[in-house]
Amino acid sequence: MDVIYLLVLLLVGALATYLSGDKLASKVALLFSLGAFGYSLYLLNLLEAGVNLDYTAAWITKPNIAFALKTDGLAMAMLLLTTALTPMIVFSGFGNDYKNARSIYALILFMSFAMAGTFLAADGLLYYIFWELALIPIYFIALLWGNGDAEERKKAVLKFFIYTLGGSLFMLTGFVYLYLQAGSFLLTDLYQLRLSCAQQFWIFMAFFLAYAIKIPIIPFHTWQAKVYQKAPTVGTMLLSGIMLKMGLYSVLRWQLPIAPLAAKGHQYVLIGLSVAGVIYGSIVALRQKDLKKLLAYSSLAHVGLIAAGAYTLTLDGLRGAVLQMIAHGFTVVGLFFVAEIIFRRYETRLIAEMGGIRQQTPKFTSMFLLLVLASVALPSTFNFVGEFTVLYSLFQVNLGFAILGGLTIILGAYYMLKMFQHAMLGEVNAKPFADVTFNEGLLLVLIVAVLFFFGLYSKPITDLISPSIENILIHINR
Amino acid sequence: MDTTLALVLVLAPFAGFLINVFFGKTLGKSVSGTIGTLSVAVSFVVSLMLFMQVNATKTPIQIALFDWIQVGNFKVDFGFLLDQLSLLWLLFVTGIGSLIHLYSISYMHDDEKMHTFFAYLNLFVFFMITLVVGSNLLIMFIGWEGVGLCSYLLIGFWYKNQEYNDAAKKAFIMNRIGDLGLLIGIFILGAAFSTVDFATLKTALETSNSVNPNWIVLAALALFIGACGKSAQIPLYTWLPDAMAGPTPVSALIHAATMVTAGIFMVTRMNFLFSLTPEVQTIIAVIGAATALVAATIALVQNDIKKVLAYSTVSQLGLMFLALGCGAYQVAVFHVITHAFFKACLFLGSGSVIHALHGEQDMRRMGGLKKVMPITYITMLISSLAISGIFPLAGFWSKDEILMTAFHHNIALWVIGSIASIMTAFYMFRLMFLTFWKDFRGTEEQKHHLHESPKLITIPLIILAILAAIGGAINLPGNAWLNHYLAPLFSVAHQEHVLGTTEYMLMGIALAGGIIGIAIAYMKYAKQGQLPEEDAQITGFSKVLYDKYYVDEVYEFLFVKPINALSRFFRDYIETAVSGFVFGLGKATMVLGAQGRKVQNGNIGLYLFFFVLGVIAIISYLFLAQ
Amino acid sequence: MNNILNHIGIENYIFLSVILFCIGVFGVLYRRNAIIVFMSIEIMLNAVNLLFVAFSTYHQDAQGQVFVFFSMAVAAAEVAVGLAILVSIFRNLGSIDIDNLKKLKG
Amino acid sequence: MSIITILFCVLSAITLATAFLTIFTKNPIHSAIYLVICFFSIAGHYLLLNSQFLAIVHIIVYSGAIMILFLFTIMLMNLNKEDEVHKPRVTRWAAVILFCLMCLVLIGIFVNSKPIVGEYTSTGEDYQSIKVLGKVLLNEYMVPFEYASILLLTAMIGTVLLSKKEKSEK
Repeated sequence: MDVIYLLVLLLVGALATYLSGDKLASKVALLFSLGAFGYSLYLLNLLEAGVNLDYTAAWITKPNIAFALKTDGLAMAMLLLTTALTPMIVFSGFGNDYKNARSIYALILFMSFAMAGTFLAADGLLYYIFWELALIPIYFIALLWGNGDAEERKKAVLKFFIYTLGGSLFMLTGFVYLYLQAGSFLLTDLYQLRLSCAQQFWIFMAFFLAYAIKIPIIPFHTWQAKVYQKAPTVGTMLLSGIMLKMGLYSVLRWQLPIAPLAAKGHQYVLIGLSVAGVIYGSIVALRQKDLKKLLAYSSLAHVGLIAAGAYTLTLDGLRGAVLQMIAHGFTVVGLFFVAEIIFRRYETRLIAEMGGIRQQTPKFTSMFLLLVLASVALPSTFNFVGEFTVLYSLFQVNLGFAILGGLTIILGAYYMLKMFQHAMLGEVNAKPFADVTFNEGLLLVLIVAVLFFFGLYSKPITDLISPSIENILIHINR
Repeated sequence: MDTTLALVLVLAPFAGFLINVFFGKTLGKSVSGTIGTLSVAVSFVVSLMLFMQVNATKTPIQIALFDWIQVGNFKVDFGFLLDQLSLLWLLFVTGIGSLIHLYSISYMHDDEKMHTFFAYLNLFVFFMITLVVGSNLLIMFIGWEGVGLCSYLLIGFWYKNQEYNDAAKKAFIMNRIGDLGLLIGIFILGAAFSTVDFATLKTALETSNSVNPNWIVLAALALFIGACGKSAQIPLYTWLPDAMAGPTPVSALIHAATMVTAGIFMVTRMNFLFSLTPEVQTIIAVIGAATALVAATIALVQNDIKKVLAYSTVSQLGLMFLALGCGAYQVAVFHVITHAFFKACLFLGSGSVIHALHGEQDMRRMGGLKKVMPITYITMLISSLAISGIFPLAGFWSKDEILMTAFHHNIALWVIGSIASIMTAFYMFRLMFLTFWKDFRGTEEQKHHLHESPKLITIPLIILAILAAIGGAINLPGNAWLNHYLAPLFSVAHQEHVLGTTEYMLMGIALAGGIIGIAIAYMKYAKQGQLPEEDAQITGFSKVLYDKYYVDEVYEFLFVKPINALSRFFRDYIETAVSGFVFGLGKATMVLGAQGRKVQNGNIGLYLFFFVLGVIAIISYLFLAQ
Repeated sequence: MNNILNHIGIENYIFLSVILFCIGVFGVLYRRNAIIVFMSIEIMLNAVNLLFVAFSTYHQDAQGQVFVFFSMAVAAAEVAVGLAILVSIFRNLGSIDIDNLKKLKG
Repeated sequence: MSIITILFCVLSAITLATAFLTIFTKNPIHSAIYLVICFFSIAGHYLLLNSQFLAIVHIIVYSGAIMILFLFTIMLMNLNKEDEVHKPRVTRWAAVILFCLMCLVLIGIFVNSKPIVGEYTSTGEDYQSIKVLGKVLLNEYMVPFEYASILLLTAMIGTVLLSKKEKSEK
């Protein structure tokens, strides 16, 4: 029951933000999102104390849909990621003057609500509803507050919307088929299903389309770069920081345990595709002129690695994937915020128009550099823990995958440092660059602190997620 | 107690780093320099204390702090291992580190970002200590990547120059290639033995027979690739000469004395693994010898004083790997130590010269500095003699040991090593003669400002020169303290060379080789007063040497260009194509819709036709189809 | 007359109704004049009614005939409204040719 | 061949012929008149089937009310001309083909369902006198009967509303 209050809190927060008017909106949103974060910490406390937080209530009887929420360690970790990033994202918007601010902040909270619901849902249809619900706010955020030419933006956002929606429809048909087999949408019932290989294959493929587009795995990624570029930074953060993780999380929660045979049968193809995404994303990122697009492709590379980890079907792979998801969430939010900070001052996202910033703002540069280093998974950052674990799991499957996936270490360093060099170093830029404000600095420090703290001491998170991942593995290997 | 000491040892430089980062600017240059130096000196003192303890007790100190990463069937502790090897390494890392810090206070005094510089230096020492004291491969990996990072920061310290930044980036990426190798090696070992802890790994490797020997070979090879990246061996050496873009103390600290020896440290640490794989040892020896030779030939014709020293470093590192490949880990360690002394001295001396000449690094614009800079001259001379292997300086003993080992191992390796050391003597004295002898060839204004460097610069030089002179004493043939000290580490006992006729002959040949090299240099540059040609006039083979065998160009052509071209190709064509395909789906739907629209043309007659047709179809399906 | 179906046979009624119905269908398809189309629809309705009555007799059940009453009521209502619509169309367009009514298109 | 059979044949012939003529005549007035004849012949069929009441109602409703409506409308629109353009040849052929197809299908269906229909046996029971009909209609079909009245009322209102000239158009 306790979990519901969190969802209610976020929903009420969205409503309150919308009603509070443009001036107060950002503060109200921050208040509610912080409240949600605090409440999820309380939930974490309960969970650690061994309280069963799962909640199931009948909702619709025909067809048999339950309002079921499952809060195990894995869901809790993702929930914490969502509720921790939401205030940060809201806070990152403080420096901007949005038109119609109350709507955008309300949409952010609403999106947070939908994503939290996706992570918690334990009923197929409920999950599907939350999954699609999350698409609506981001569509409007990107469309209405985005940047660049309106026509082109509309095109990109519409493509994203229809593409992901189209993918999800396959998932829906998958669920309908599962319902016909199991007579219920409940996760536990679906786990009990014993499907034949062929059935699993089709279910797996239906889910795969939805997730591959959302994650995205190449070649389903074409919506990503454009939308990241066109969306306002808060939207990009929501997309890359949390929403991508919905796809990855769903792989762990729904796709693998329901159709493990298919995953095992096509493991090499799946990992190969993901690893190809790692290399492809890294290489494309090398020659990007737009900072946000570069980050988008780097994101593609990173999530490719996460997906590869998930498809190894090993304990390490799954655990590394979750760790890396969290690490990547924070890193990418930080990096996009950096892009936003530069944009606020230089009105540009083209790397060629930057350069020579370091001399003017050493503090900002240090923060940026630390984020870059986290992104290239320097040991002692959280990303390293994740990346190491994932690469190790890849190695357990095949040495070649580990080497190919490990190329991200080299290529990642290449494009990130190249970007950093051209964006920050060099002769002093003629344009003045005001030092970061207190708010901006605070946010960056927070993110960096999180990344380094868990980089040195990842045990709390590992302990949190391990039992539920082991549980999932039992279902996979049944 | 040990834990506290170890923490002090590791964290003192880190504290220095934090202080310099956050308060460096407010504290002023001298204070931040002092703090930086002191923090490293504290580490030095602590490591000295621990060294005494371990030397007396002969038992390594092991400290486990907390669980760090939990992977598969094993956990990785965050812990330290202070044994003979790591303490020895700590001694010269922190010792030379302190000297270089001291030196930098004066050297960097004119730089506006001196506190940043010290912060980076401290951070570097911190990571280096982590690398050395880590109790398992992963902790070592933290330090390993960390020193790479500091190297990146320090090479690109003058970040306004994009060429320096390129050099920094190159260093980092080259290192990362090696890092990937190291990581793969860690994976293999971790998967095979369920541990990456050095101590347990050692026992596991020595006892277990269940692991496929191919995996062990592969692991050794992967680890060696890592060592190649960090210690600048073929084919990953090109970053080190470029790394001279950084301030000179950095070159001395990182690229001569400490960081580049990490590879050797790692191989020595993992000696139990390499001893099991003779194939890999052969590869190491061959690559070491090849590197020694190639780098030495390049150094013959370089005109930039720091480039000569850089290639000399690569060459010496090659010799060390030659020793490692022959299984003589103590010898390699011995040469690491002596090399650290004289190479640090040489780099600092060259820094002193550059400082005096206000940034001039081309030896063709130097000369005659003997009179104005006597201390620099004498210290550098001692070090040059040492590196050339002249009796009885430190370099003589260590290099001789290496060559002797090579001789017993394989005569070809010995020949290559000897040629490389003759060349070493030649180019070092070419450097000395061009820099210090004859008359000054720079501008009048420079000549006017020529001066001996201040005390803070000369004191470290003197200390290092003394060490370079007497450092060989730790492992004299017959009284090999180092061998005994390190003996517990090695599973295969090291056979000391019996000093017979062959050995004395070898010593003589090595000494003669050194002298021949010096003599040629003397003839050419001191007596005849030849000067290296200007860049445009260099022709023939020396042009190939001067351009470093075009390795950079080849790499550029083989790797960088294709990757960038691929990137452009992906960006411009594949991305558009895939995107076009997705949009194509949308367009196809649109076209279908447009066609469908034509059916809905508003003609009621047509609708009626279809209606009736539909009715016929439905009723015939319902009633006739059965 | 009670046993009329002994003389004629239900098949004949069926054939008659079917042909009549098809004539109605044919008229709907064939003509452009909306009024004639309406008339064709009436023919179809009557064909059905006739069959109802025939089967009502056949089964000796009154319900078939009752249904015809309802059918008539509906037909009456339909014609009234339909013709009103036609009048209104005619007023606006000056024609009741169904091929001219092309506004309803995508 | 009994008199009844002859009667049936004649009536059927008239029904079909007039139905055809309704469709083929160019002048709408003539069409309407043929339709009236058609309805009368159908009424004759009803009489033949001994449903007198239905026949009368049929004549009143169809030939009386509906046909008058048609005629009025035709007059109102001044359509008593033979100016209608034929549909294209293709359309007409398609109409003929569909006509045949429909006939075939429907006849096929009824032939197929012959076994279900079974044999006719007369019991001589009264089932279609006005009395019986009235009972059935007002007992079993009371509610639909009321609905029909509402339907007619609505149709009336709708018709009035539709055919009223709009005031705003001035």
